Amino acid sequence: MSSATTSTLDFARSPINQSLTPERKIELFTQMVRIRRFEQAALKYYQAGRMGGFLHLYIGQEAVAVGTISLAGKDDHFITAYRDHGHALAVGMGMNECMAEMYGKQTGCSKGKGGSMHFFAPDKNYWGGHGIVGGQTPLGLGLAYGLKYLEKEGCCLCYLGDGAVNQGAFHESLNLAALFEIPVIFVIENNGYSMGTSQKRSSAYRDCLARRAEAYDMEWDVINGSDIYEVRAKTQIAMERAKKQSKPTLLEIDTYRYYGHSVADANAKKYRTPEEIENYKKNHDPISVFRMKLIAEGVFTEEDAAAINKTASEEAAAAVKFSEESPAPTIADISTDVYWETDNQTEASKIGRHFFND
Amino acid sequence: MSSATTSTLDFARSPINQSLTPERKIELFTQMVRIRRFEQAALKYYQAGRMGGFLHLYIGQEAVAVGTISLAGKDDHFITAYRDHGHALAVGMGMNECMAEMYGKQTGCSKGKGGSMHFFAPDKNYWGGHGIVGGQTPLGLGLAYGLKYLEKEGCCLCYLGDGAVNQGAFHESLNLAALFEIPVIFVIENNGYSMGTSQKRSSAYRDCLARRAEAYDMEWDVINGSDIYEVRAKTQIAMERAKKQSKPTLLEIDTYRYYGHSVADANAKKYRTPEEIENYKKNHDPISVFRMKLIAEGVFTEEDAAAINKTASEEAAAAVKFSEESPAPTIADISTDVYWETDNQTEASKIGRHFFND
Amino acid sequence: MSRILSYREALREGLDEELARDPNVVLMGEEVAQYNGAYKVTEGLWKKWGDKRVVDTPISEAGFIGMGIGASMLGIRPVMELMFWSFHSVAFDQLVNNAANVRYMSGGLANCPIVVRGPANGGTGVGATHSHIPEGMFAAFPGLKVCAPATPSDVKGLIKAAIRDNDPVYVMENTLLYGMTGEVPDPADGDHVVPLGLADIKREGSDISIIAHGRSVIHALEAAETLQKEHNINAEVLDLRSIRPLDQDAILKTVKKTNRVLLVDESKGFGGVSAMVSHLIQEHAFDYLDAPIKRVTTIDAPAIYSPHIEHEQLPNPRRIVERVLGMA
Amino acid sequence: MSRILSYREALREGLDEELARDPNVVLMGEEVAQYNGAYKVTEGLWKKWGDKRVVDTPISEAGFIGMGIGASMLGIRPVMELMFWSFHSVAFDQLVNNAANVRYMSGGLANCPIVVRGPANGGTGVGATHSHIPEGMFAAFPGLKVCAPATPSDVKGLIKAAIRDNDPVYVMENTLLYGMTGEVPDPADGDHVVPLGLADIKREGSDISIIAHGRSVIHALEAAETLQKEHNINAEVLDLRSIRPLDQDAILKTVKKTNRVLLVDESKGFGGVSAMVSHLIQEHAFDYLDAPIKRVTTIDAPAIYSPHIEHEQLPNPRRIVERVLGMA
Ligand SMILES: Cc1ncc(C[n+]2csc(CCOP(=O)(O)OP(=O)(O)O)c2C)c(N)n1
Ligand SMILES: Cc1ncc(C[n+]2csc(CCOP(=O)(O)OP(=O)(O)O)c2C)c(N)n1
Ligand SMILES: [Mg+2]
Ligand SMILES: [Mg+2]
Repeated sequence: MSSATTSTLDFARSPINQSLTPERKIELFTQMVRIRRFEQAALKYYQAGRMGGFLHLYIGQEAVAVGTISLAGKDDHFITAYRDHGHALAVGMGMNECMAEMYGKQTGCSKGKGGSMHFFAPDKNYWGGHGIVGGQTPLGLGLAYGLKYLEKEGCCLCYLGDGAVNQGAFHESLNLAALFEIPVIFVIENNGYSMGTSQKRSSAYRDCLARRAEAYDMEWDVINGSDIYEVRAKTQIAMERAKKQSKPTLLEIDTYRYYGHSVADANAKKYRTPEEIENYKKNHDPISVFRMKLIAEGVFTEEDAAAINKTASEEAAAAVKFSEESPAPTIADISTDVYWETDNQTEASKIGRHFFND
Repeated sequence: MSSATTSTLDFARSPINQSLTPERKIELFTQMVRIRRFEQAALKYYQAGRMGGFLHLYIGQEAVAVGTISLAGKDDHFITAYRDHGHALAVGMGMNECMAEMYGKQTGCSKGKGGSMHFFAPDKNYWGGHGIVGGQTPLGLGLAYGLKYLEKEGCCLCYLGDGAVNQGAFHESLNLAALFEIPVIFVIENNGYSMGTSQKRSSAYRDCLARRAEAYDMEWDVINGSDIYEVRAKTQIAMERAKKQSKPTLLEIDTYRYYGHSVADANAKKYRTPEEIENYKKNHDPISVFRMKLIAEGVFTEEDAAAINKTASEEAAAAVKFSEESPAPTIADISTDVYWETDNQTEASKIGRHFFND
Repeated sequence: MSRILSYREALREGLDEELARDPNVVLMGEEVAQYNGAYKVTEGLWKKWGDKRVVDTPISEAGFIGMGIGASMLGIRPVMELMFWSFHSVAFDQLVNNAANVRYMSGGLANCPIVVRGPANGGTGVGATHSHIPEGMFAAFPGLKVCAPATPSDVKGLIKAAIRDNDPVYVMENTLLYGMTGEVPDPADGDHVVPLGLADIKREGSDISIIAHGRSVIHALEAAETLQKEHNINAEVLDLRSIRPLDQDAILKTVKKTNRVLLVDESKGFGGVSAMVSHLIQEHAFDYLDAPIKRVTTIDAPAIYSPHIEHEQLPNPRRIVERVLGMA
Repeated sequence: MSRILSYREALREGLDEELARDPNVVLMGEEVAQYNGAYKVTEGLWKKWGDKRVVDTPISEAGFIGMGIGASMLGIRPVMELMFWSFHSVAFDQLVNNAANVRYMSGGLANCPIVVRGPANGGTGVGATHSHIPEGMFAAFPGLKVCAPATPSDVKGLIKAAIRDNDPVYVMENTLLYGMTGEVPDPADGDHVVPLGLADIKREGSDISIIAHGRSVIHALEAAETLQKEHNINAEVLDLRSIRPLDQDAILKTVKKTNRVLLVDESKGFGGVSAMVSHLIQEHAFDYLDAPIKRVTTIDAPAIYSPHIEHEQLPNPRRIVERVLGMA
């Protein structure tokens, strides 16, 4: 399928969504809510000065990470940019190690060395969290290359932003993916802006960004990111293509971020109109949309949803407590995790000077 | 025009070619012949060990440089990769300074500092000669940006190879060109191979490489590079678009190189069949094709053509003599042309240590 | 008369003055125009100078920096912002091949009066990929010039010198200095230009020379006060300001005066500006050294994120004081 | 029993043995497979090992090196050829951010056992953009390892060590050495692996230590013969082999033996491996130095093309001899 299918289809009825049990639907809803509550807690304590660096919130985009990752089997892998909390929770990372990472604590998923932009969980097939715009795209290609090399029936979902499509490394990755028939799916999470720059001011394109795939004779599709059913239905096609035919796809998922580029973005309300933000929140919020659907489907009630919300808030609060109480890294910790060989005190690590401290 | 027009059209009848005087036609023919004779002389003396480094011959591609550059007005600029001799002679550089450059002599166009890959003549709007594949494409964009900034009615023709299209910098340049409406024309000289790799083995594409322009909503065209009339007719449209509408174009000119990637390419006859090479020489050689046309048009005779050939060979031989007799750079020459300020002995150049020699 | 300005304001004033002086000066970069700059350095300049002179770019560092280099060959004077100097990694070819070599490879026919500027520092909790300290790395490429101003006055003076220079100049600022204030000469008293290649003694002293650049100068000055007050050690602080051209005379002069040297450098231990300065000192002032040259550098690992410990990875006043005391 | 092999053959033998040892080893790069390698290092390996193990790539260094890094995180052992190490400039982000930092930023959860190899040298008439000498630059990034073998035996031993190492290792070869021959141990006598981090005294001497790496070692050895024969100076030549990890002990040992040091380094004068080694020597062997440490580096300009003078820009035996004599 090489053109955007119209959104009047009811994706709830596509087989991949039909196969969802009520429990699983509630699970997906819960994941989205957990992401939001987690980030709201992070926002609060970031603003209270408990964290350093940047905080790029995923709020508004939850259906993308949850919807796509919900399709994954045991050999499917994920990698994204710095806006990485949603994917982290969706792959199954705990709030504790994620929150503690932002707190810069030893108990963080990256021991406080990576921060908000660098969540990793290789045991859950999650390869980060990367700060250089577009820099993760060759890595995602490589993960998929590795899967094919190892003859696993799996694919890699590699996420990037609408601004990242103008990095050269991404273009090189697209060509390589198509040429070598690599089971990678590049997912453009199009939230309309790269920092303060709208899609129109950063990209030249015909119709949509995903169509750039045609330059490489690659399949593509455009997805409404506020409907998790649509996200799942269309992404599943791409994943099948990857796993059965070893062919890449470029997906563009339209979404929106409620907050600024990062919490430090003082202009968040200058380059976008309040109406635009309000409209998305009111009419396209992926959690509200899904909640309504699940209520209409009779999967749960408004009260159930509220309870899920509450539990998620409590979980986030507990993660904050865990993080507050966790120990900070020491000066000695600065020097570990640089080399595998020195960390593992191998023979090789004992030969020659590895570190150059005064 | 966004699709390849078929080659059955007679481009001799397009207005831009109709307007050519017989003298001018002979001039164009002469330029093509001069390029070939120049390079054959270079090949001979390269093989005799009189030059260093690489020698990338343009032979077979002459109609591209001569045809495109023949359209240029005073504010049109040019930049290309390392296969740069043809463009150099076409913009009006002398055989002497070009040959001497390859000989690494002080009298070379770049004083023997650049070599075969780095011919420059800014006074003739020729900005090199660049060795890093694709690296010249942002520079070409920048030259055109400069023309627009200075409000000149001019454009930049930026040449690259079919292998270079897979460099990220080129893709970034395409997006910027379309987004900022820059009067640049990227000319893919598609000779079918990047070193030993065929187009099919290096690029994923739909129909042709130029169609990648659609990814950026940019105009494109495909041109038969063995017919200088077609080269001129179609390139002229792109140049008009650049100059009148300040819009970029991506052109793909199909051509062929007779020799290996460089003279050091020992495999030149392994990755291509002898038949393929012979077919091009026999049926598509741009000089033969043009010679036939000019004879058929009654512009000149076979004998005239032979005389032009002879004169060009003599000119090349004289350039060899000039180069052989020219002085080599000295050790002191190594340290000039690094900084404008030190070369010009300005006040600024007298403050602080600029060079770090032992 | 001088005024108190922040580093950011002084830098902006320098840019503004150069925009006024030369119609070919154009500022470019991500978010520099409508957004007023990620770090607000260019605030108000788009409004004042308009679309032609202050230009927002997509996230295509190789593309737009190369574009600036190409335009500079035609006489445009682009001043390109890298939102972080760390993003040099995606534009490296343009920065070290095209800008540095085009003059040479053309035998002097083409030249490249471009300025690339932005913050180059650690210490802001942005982790390994965003905290590179590349001034020594770029200074190693002949054809390039590099400076790293530490004060509001110097950043204004050096950005103006950089823009007027006819060679590529890479100006390394520091996000942690943007808010720092200091005296800056009044424009009414004349054009304030600090030439490239001129170091500055920021504190006179007699017992030891602390040589630094960028934010390390500020640390060195603080350490010098502590050394004076608590340990009766009178340190001289030399601010290199410019890395290439380098003020070797000033370096040797202070070494010959104090006979002891501590180099402070935000680079990692392997290499950096300090390794080069160390080599030059031992080569040219061997007999004046009473003790080995020592350094304070960033602890040799990728930049750690954790705000609890990040400042300990970097040079800081405490580490400088301890090192000086260890040299006694 | 050892055999006489060329540097190229020894390197290829090392690659071939590792392809045989570990099915996850895969060679990749431009023209490495069907074309047999631009410099014929991989000749015959595609024929022997097939499409899966020896892979031709498009001219997309950032893309394919990043791809190798990604694959390495899953346990593949990619050995990537850069046709010239100079092309690092278009893949710099992948080389210094992704490869060097992924382990650190993940708190040790991910690692990157990749090898990037290819020639890194001047002297072949290919001009400024193709003649970079980046070993010091990459060694400055913690997380990376760098070596620069000078002989057939060392290149075989080091490439094998590099492939087995679980960290990213960048192997810097030299086009002008590919044809050089030398003794290489017979595989029948056991696995020939030269550990990273171990320097090698290539010539014993007592009057001065010449410390070098890569092709400069060959120049140093030639110079040492001249010094012995014509000037009765007995020079010791230490080949660093590995730049990071660095054999500091071996460096200090030879310095303490001879008390005089000349560093030979194909880098330009600002920085390079030699500035770092100089700093370490003065720091750790200050009292053993009878004279300032001197260097022979490449004349500080972009690489000149002219074959008439190019070798004079580079370190060469004559320049080394002259510098040693100047130190007397
Ligand atoms: C190479 C590079 N350039 C610039 C930046 C600074 N930067 C970080 S995020 C960002 C905007 C990216 O926007 P987009 O790709 O749309 O992702 P989003 O933030 O919307 O998720 C910029 C400019 C960077 N991190 N890396
Ligand atoms: C970044 C970079 N990678 C690799 C090379 C080596 N190289 C030089 S030319 C070339 C092939 C380019 O082919 P193409 O773009 O088709 O141009 P052509 O030689 O056919 O004119 C390669 C791989 C280089 N110079 N720069
Ligand atoms: Mg976005
Ligand atoms: Mg080609």
